[in-house]
Amino acid sequence: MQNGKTVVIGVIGADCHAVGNKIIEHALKENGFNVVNIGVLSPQEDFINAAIETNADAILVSSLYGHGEIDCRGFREKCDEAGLKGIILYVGGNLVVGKQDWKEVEKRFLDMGFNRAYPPGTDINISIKDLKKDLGIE
Amino acid sequence: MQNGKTVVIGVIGADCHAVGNKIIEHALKENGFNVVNIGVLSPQEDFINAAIETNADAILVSSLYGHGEIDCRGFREKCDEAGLKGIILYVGGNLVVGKQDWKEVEKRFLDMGFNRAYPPGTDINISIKDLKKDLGIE
Amino acid sequence: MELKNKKLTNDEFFKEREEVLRQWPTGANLSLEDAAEYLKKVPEHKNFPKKLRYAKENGITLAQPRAGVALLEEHINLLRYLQNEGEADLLPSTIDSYTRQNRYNECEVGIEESKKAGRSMLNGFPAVNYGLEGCRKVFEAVDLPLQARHGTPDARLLSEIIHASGWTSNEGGGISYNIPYAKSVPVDKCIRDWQYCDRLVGMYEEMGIELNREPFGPLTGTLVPPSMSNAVAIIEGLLAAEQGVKNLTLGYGQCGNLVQDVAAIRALVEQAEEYFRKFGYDVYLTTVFHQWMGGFPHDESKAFGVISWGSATAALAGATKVIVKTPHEAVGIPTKEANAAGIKATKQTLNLLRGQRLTESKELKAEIELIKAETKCILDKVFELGNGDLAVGTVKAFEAGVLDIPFAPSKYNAGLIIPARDNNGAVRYLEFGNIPFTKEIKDFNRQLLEERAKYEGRPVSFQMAVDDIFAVGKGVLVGRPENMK
Amino acid sequence: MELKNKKLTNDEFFKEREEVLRQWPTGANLSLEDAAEYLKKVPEHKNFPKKLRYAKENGITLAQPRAGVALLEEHINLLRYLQNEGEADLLPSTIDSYTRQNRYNECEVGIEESKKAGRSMLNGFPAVNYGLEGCRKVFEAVDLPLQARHGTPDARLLSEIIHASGWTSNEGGGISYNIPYAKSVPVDKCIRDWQYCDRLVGMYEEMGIELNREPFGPLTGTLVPPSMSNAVAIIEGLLAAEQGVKNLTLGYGQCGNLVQDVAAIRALVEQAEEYFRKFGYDVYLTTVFHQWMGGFPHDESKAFGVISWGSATAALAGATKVIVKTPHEAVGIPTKEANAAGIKATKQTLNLLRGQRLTESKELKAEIELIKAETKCILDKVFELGNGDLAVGTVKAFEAGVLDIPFAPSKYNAGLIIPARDNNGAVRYLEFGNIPFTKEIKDFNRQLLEERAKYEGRPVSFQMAVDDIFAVGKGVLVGRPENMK
Ligand code: B12
Ligand code: B12
Repeated sequence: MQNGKTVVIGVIGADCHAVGNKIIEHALKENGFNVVNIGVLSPQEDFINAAIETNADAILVSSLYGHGEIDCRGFREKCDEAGLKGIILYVGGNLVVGKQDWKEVEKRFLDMGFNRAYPPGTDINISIKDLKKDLGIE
Repeated sequence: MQNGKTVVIGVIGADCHAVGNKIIEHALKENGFNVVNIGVLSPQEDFINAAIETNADAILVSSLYGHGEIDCRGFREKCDEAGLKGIILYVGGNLVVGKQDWKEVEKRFLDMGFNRAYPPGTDINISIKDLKKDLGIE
Repeated sequence: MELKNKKLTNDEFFKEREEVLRQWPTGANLSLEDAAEYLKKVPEHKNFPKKLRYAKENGITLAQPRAGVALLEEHINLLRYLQNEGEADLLPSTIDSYTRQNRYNECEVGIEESKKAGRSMLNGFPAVNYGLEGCRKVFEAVDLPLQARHGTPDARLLSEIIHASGWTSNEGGGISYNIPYAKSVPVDKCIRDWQYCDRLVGMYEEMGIELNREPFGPLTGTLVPPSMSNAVAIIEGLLAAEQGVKNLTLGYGQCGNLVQDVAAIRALVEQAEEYFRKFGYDVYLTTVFHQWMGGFPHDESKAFGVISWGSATAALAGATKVIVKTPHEAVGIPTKEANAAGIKATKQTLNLLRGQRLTESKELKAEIELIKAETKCILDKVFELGNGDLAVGTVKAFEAGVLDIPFAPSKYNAGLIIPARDNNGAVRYLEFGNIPFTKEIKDFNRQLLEERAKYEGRPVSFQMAVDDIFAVGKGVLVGRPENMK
Repeated sequence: MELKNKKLTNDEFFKEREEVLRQWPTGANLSLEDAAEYLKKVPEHKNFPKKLRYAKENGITLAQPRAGVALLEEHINLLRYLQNEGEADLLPSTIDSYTRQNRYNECEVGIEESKKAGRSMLNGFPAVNYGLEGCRKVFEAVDLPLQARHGTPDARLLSEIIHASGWTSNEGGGISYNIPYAKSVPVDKCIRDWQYCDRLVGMYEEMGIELNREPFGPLTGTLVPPSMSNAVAIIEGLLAAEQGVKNLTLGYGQCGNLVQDVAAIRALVEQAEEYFRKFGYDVYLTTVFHQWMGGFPHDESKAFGVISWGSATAALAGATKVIVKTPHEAVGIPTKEANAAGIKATKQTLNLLRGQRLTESKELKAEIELIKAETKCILDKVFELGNGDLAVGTVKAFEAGVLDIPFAPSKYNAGLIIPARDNNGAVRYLEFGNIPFTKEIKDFNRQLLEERAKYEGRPVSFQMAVDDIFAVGKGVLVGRPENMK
């Protein structure tokens, strides 16, 4: 039941939250994706290199610890430079420091070039549905 | 250590909350007052009759159960009619239904003619200080 | 009035009924047959006895709020909110205080004033004034079992109306809705009126309709020693059973010491069942645990602490349901949001604790034994005073101060006993008044309080009780003297 | 690197120290003598070891929040608020994640960005960047003992700075601040770096200054079986003691089953003290209980339920202090108000329960015995692998999967064990990986999980662990399958 799509996942920056990352890997695999998990504490470069090496269709960035805003800046531009023009970029977790209005936070990340951003505690199955839609496989 | 002053206390209306009433009696006595406690479930008339009979200096009305606003209406006027002109009237407890802005609630009761009104959970010793001041005995 | 603990005859009941239904216009034309028909159609998920059975059999503790406002539409909105947002398991309709005193004229004023003010001026739902029509609207608007919760010495008309409206449970009892709630209602009068309410439920039982009855366990909610509230609960349970009540929930208000609270619930069930067996009543017994019923802290976060600890104790005690307080408790009737918040904190705690019980220990066993022994002293004397008749015995016991509720407003209550916490926070007897305890029991209570006195460096005295009354509101369980804080 | 569980010599320490102090400009000119002088003037009420001693001796459980923001003034305001409004007993300074990774340049960026944005862009207080001057300002601005709380594999410079600033406690350890917090820090490297931090404390002890050290008990906070976290805690305690640490707080993160949680704390104290005695260390031992460390419910009322239940368990376990969560936990770093709310709910619960303990029972005893037996299997093997050297044994034990932390990010962690809850919510081993348990212990763990499987009508499987990870966040303790909800 492989669906032929490859997704790079990982947790960006100095962030060590590993549990959600393992759950996301588990869920994506159950949904037939080829998953490349670069794990926690990953700089932007690692995501990009992994995506290039595996010819990935999408990158799912997690940030739980609050520094997401700093860590994710320029990610889209770096992807473009590296030749990953148009690659699907999702971001999710506890993206910013503190309990902030989600609509505003979402806008900040969409403005950074992410295709979709997800609020704290998102059920990963909902995002997987979106991903399948965006990849045209459902 | 009697201070020579007589105070009528009681709980107005259909209100059965007895604990605070017993505490107030205890505290007033400890402070040297002559206390006439008409107890819970007391109509305005009972307060007024007791005050007349005992030539009281002040009436302390408790209302805990929320109907204070209805139960206390016209109390000052009834006192005046009964010849208790100028008698000191305090009211305290959980005077209105629900958690309302205290400043507004206080105003409603002062407008009704009470000399002082106290918010939920007032330490009775604070009110006793006020009472001594108002009665000129401290 | 000739009071006896004996099932009312049909003659007695129906004669009285005519009078009851005339107390207020909404009583007219109430028909038991019509009501029975309506009640038979109550679906399972809105049936109080059924839901309690399910909970008991599955070891679940259900959560029930208190809630009631003056206006019908508002009341319905409130209940639906507590059901949908608050995740309540059971719904109440808390009745306002004028209704409780049968002052239906004042209720009318309260309803009108509430309309004008745009906020509830009553502290509950005036069910009698709304009558069958209004109460059925409430029942039909919700999806959970519905109960009347009040504090009404004479609740005969109220009970007629709410049961006929599909409300499958009624709180109250001839002692518990009098002594803590009234000043001058004679004990015999109130017991007699509640015999009527119980007999009404018995009638329905005989028509094949199970209804739940729940005596009000916590009484004044203020440092009531468990043996005193258990004695009253067992008496009210027996009086109800005699009138034909079959689905009964006995209650207890949290005191705060875990072992004592769990012991109280365990002792209550064990001892009540012994008495039911002894008198041959066939009763399906469940329990209700009330979260702390005394003065609350004003700070809402602290209130959450009190609420959650009550929930945890209820779960560890294995109570069938828990009555929920709210973060607004110290200040006023809660908004629907605050009410829902209380339920959610409660449910979270109950769910974390599902299936967990306080494990057996010698302390728990000893406390159960103590409570039972104290309760038995009281009940033995009540039966003795009544020459075997429990109703008569109860009246005499209040006269004699054998039954005596601390801090109660009723003039028929002796008011001689004084409770206070021991050094672990368990509620003990400081003054025994005329409670007929053995010397052993008295000495033991005293010894525990002396331990506290020694620890606090002050004598055992009424001041301890006063300090304990304020303690929880100030954030602690035991009211220590100023210099120990 | 040659790692050994042996007190660092002065030569080793001071040679290394030169290098450490050069890691960032604020390290320059740090003087142990100057620091000692400063520390000697710390008043009693701001002294961590003293306050812990007082609490232990009086059977009190203290409440401590987590808190830290990017800007100095803001940080001070925050701590003062938690002290004055929140009624905290002990204060933290939670350090940001860049500092934890020694990325002080990025901290500078974070500080600047925070100034610009007018809100903290860092998830903690960048203590190294603020250096002695800033950290002393913090210390001087508060009236409670102060502790650094972080998650820093190499915390040598940080430790130098905070202790020299009057912070009388430091959290962390060579395992607990590596395996859950890092991906590629070798086990030996981190243990060695924490030997330095511990030796620093030992140095101060030798100068007559008592400082508190606290290994991080909860590890990944996610279904860590008590025996695994206790094994790690005891190892870190022994490693610290060897370096001269004398005031030690061992920790444990709530699992949720009351008996297991109390047993875990009791087993931890009893067993740790056995080991200290065995190796001749003279350690004053206290305990810290962490309120639920896994995923929280989003609803704030529900979060209060979780917080309060954690507080109640801490009290019933007799822990010396409890680390407090907040109603914002599921979403983000709390505002100061939300943080204070968590503390207040906690303190109310602790105060209601003051002096109350879970009473002895056969279930409690059995659970203590089980945890100790499991822990002993692990520790025996660790010592064996190290040929008697605990530091070496620990490194080898991670290689062999004898020490194995569930859901940890470190590549030096085997990641073979899988935990899951049994039917009562206690955390058990589902997959044992290479944990050297006896057959009896393995069978018992398995049997408990089979009971749950039977109840849920599904096989014992990884899916149980997944469901359990989400359970508390969804309002329950045990993650039941969809059809049972
Ligand atoms: C115990 C209690 C009960 C007991 C009372 C037993 C008894 N007979 O005394 C029982 C369970 C029977 C009960 C019943 C009801 N209660 Co009640 N009860 C309480 C509770 C928890 C504590 C009250 C108490 O004893 N406090 C301790 C004493 C020492 O303090 P106190 O009463 O506040 O009095 C002190 C001060 O306020 C001050 N003070 C009082 N009066 C005055 C007057 C003056 C002049 C001054 C200066 C000071 C002063 O000094 C007193 C001594 O220190 C309060 C909530 C709380 N405070 O936490 C609710 C509360 C008062 N009850 C309330 C209600 C609504 C009811 C009921 C209608 C039932 C219901 N909806 O649940 C019935 C009322 C029936 C009736 N007819 O009155 C509401 C009132 C709501 C409102 N005002 O908006 C409260 C606030 C709870 C709530 N938030 O919903 N209750
Ligand atoms: C467990 C935990 C820890 C453990 C982590 C162990 C480990 N190595 O994994 C420990 C204790 C070590 C820890 C440490 C820290 N933590 Co932490 N931690 C948590 C906690 C309680 C649960 C996280 C978790 O495992 N959840 C369960 C998993 C399954 O859910 P999840 O992580 O949310 O992931 C799911 C979804 O979010 C979604 N998702 C996630 N990423 C993505 C990406 C995409 C593209 C999509 C579509 C979906 C998606 O799918 C996942 C699977 O279902 C959360 C709070 C909470 N959620 O209750 C705080 C929390 C994340 N931690 C936080 C912080 C600040 C820290 C620390 C800095 C210390 C501190 N101040 O206390 C350090 C960080 C150190 C570092 N360098 O990163 C903050 C972050 C604050 C913020 N953003 O404002 C939180 C929110 C707590 C709080 N409110 O303060 N933490």
